[in-house]
Amino acid sequence: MTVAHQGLTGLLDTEALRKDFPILERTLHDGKKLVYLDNAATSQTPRQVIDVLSEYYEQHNANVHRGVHVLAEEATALYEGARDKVAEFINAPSRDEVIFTKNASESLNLVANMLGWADEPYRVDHETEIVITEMEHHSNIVPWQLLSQRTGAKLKWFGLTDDGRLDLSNIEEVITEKTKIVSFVLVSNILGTVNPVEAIVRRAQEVGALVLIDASQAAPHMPLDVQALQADFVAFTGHKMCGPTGIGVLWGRQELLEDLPPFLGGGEMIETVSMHSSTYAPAPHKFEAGTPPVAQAVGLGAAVDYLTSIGMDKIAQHEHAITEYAVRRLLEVPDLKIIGPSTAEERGAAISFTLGDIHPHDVGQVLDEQGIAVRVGHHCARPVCLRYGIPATTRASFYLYSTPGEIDTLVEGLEHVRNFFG
Amino acid sequence: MTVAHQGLTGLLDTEALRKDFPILERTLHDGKKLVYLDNAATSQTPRQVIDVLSEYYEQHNANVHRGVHVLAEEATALYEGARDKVAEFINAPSRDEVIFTKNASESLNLVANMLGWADEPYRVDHETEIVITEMEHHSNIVPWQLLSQRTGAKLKWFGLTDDGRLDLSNIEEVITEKTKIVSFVLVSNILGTVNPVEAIVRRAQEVGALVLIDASQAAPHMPLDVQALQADFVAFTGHKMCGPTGIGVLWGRQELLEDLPPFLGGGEMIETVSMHSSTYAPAPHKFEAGTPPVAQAVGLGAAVDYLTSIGMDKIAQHEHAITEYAVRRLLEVPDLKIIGPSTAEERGAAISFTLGDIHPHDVGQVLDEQGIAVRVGHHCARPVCLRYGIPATTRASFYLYSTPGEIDTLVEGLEHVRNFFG
Amino acid sequence: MYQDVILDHYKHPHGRGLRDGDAEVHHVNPTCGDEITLRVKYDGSRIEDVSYEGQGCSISQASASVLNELLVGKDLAEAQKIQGVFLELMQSKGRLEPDDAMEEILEDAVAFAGVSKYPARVKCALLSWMAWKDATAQALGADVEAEEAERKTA
Amino acid sequence: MYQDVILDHYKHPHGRGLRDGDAEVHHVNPTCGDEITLRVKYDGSRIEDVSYEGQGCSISQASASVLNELLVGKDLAEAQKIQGVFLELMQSKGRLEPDDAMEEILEDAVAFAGVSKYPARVKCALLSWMAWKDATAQALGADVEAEEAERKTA
Ligand SMILES: Cc1ncc(COP(=O)(O)O)c(C=O)c1O
Ligand SMILES: Cc1ncc(COP(=O)(O)O)c(C=O)c1O
Repeated sequence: MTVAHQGLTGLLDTEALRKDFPILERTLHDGKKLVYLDNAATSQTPRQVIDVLSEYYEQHNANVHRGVHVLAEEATALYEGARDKVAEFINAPSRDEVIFTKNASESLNLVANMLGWADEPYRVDHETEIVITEMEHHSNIVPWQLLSQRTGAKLKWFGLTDDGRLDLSNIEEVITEKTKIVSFVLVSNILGTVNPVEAIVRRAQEVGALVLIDASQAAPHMPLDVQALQADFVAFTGHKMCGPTGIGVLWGRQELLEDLPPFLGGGEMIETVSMHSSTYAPAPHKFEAGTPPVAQAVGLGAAVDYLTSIGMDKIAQHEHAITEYAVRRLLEVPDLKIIGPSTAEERGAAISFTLGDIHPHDVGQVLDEQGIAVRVGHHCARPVCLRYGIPATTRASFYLYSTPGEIDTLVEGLEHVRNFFG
Repeated sequence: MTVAHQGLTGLLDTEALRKDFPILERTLHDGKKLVYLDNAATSQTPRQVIDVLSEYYEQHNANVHRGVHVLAEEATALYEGARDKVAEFINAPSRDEVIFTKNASESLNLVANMLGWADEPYRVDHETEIVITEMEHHSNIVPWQLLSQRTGAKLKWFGLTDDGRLDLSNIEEVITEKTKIVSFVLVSNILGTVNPVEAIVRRAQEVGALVLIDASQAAPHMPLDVQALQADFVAFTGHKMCGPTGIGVLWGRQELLEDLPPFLGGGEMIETVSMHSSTYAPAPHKFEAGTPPVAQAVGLGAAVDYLTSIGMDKIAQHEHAITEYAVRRLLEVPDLKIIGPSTAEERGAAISFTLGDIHPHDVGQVLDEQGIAVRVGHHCARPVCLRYGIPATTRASFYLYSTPGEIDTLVEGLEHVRNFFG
Repeated sequence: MYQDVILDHYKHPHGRGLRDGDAEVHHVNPTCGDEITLRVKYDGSRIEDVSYEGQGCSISQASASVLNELLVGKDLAEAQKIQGVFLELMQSKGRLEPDDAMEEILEDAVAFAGVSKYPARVKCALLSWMAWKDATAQALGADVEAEEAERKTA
Repeated sequence: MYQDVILDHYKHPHGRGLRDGDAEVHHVNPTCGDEITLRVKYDGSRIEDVSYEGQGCSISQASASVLNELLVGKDLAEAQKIQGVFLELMQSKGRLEPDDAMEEILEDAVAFAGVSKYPARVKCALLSWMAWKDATAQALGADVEAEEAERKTA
């Protein structure tokens, strides 16, 4: 540890942890060590998860449910066991409230579609309103635009303050008696902002609107307690939390899942089918049509085990220390401007910035030549770029294996970028 | 090879092939060798696919598209490379016609929903009709029931003959000028029947209806040429063709994919997003919202490589020989009745049967005790059971690694079942 | 799992057939198509008859036969107790070794202990019991639930 | 990929700014937000001016500058040929080593050969060229397509 890192507290033992992630050993461009700072896009996968995936296919693979043979029973036990693990991870009152999807986007679309086809009192139609925010990921914008187009419901949103926070000053005009659903991000993937859940939930409850929280950037990074959030639905995605691709989660309150109509139809989600009509299985199966992503759910279960073994509070602490250090160091870089909160308070471990008028694509490319992987562009949150009048940002985002040394490398890399285009 | 197997021609070298599948080495119930005859539910996964999955997570894992760093470029190249492989595998005119979904069920629901939201001339509404068949998998029934409920369109279907074939005698009344879409299974997962595509497609084209073919049980087992089929859409699923779970495919004709509206909204599927409106990326991305099942697509690509290296025609030959042998041997078992075609002609490698009045659950359980994995129940095709007045069937289904010896073990197992419950 | 007792009940079911009753229910196990139509007849709180017709596997058929043998003639409270113990056994995932006390209560039904190891089959074993509970609730109305709630808190 | 020639064009763009034109188009690269507004002015089939305004990365900006330098003053047929060769180079995935003949046609634009190895950046390099093609089609109408078809079969 260099002098600059002294005083950083709450860091994890990354030297040990990093050994769990084979990809972090990779070198690029003639021997440059990989500095992976694109964790908000996807996290890397520990050996513990990769091994569970292989073991699933080598030992237990079968289609789940309905099988009376050993493999089918084992696969089912593993799949449903993963549901138990996820339920515990988010402190769900019941395992039956955990629906497996393919990614967070499907989870969000699922809610939008359920509400579009629902009966009263949930039904979204031309007399009702939908509320989102200007800092949503496209996956929490487009489903509502589609729903609004299809039903005639009015789409409204909270704007942003100059320092990257939600502007809730007009909350009473935005969320009204007409609001059926308020859907917002817990931690922004572009700004890093952690949003004030309680204020929004309180207002939504006042008017009887449902609340959907997009926890895609929260579940990987901090303890998540769906009961404490008091939301009706919470969505997140496996590949950002040490899990495999191809798996997402929607948690929903049991009564709602019972009342709301199914979305996709097919095998597994039915109770009984005739050519004339069908009845549906109880949740969560009602919302899981077809052969589910079995191995991926099992892999997500292993990821949850991995994260829990480290401790979500410890991970949050580590990332907070790293983020604090990163904010401090980045602000030392001339012409660098952070887009989003410029302190580490109430913010997650993703930091977007601009570097003078050097285009982010160029920043990212020159950093890549040094082995540093960051993301550039609008990060699927283009309205945020429009809001701040910029075409794109460069984003560095951290995770449990990120080190202060990697921040130093990033800062040196940015100096190089400045010189190169200067 | 025993005497009974002499004369079987066209068999693959299963002794060598089986070494590729680690799970086939497994023993169950105190040392009984696994005899896996549940391939219609899901296939086993060869080492070649498992290794590619591990390598993906160990070396190349990143979110696809939009990234300028090396890992993102590698992951994108692998993901899009898998699309090329699948396109070639099904002889698609263009790679952009291959959409990755999470399973066949999603593929089928995708088409149903596209048509529900489409403009003329594709739009399904209360003045139009949808045609399916009585032998469809629930995943090709329920989406159309939902669409019919939501739009008021009339759902019609072809019935079945006593020997498990489609009854097309009234094809002109079933498919009419009002028909917008005809969706049917190429190979039935319960009856094994291979359906006469040409006759149905010809009639559909006559009236200007679109054709969707559920090739879930065909893609794994025979050469599949979407151009020769002359369908508009073809759906299938990865886990039945040596691929991972969590990945499916929808192939669709390019003009249709251009004209039809998107289904799920979110990241990856957009061109540009503002809070007020969005435009969509061209197909296939328009239909791939959110982070796709990247590793799973790459795994499916490896599965396609594996199948191609053996040769789909050779696989079809092998399975035909196995099926012929199995039909012959099964019919020797007293009280055994095949549900579906009772010869190996125009049939796939799944054989459903009843055994006197011993309930399939009991048949399956007692077979399992001998290490033999078959599936029992309605196989997600309950209308077929209703049609033949049976509660369920036992189904043995074969794949490229199935051997005549395994058929013998099955037949012996069934004798044991008869004695046990006799 | 196929104890002789189970096979016996399967091959020679007790009280099979539909007879006169106060309420009738029809239950289906959607995963395997097992079906049962079941009627209960009460004389006050005494179970006068449980009659049934159904199709299904040996486990579901034997279980209905055992139910008939065990419950007919019993008082509702006692029957509910038996049902509760049977449910506990079936949900034990093979981890519960029936002791003498349990055997006294469940009689032939202890033979189903082995079935509890097979999640796919537990539903078969419970089908008739769930149907009985449902039919009883219909026959006796709200009383049952009150009584059950009382039993739970007792 | 950042050849000095590219950096030069980026820092000192040729012909930047919007001037009078026969047609104007606005193209966006949705994956990175690069934008260009481009006008073409024709004198018969001779390109009198290509003027543009835009924001984006060094590659897209330099590429527009190179385009201006290369195409202004050329005849449409020749410009189309240049555009075709540039497109071929950019789609070569780094597998095409520009030879003298190509260098004669593309001049400074051969410096983009390295960019073709980076799929995410190829679109940046092509943005202005696609915009030019589109604007030309609008300015000259169907003629262009006919001419292009002819060129292809030639
Ligand atoms: C004929 C047929 N269609 C559709 C499906 C659905 O496939 P999946 O469960 O992978 O969505 C299956 C398999 O389950 C099938 O056999
Ligand atoms: C805040 C947020 N919401 C939703 C998503 C969508 O997740 P996925 O792409 O896995 O569907 C992401 C990540 O891409 C995200 O960062």
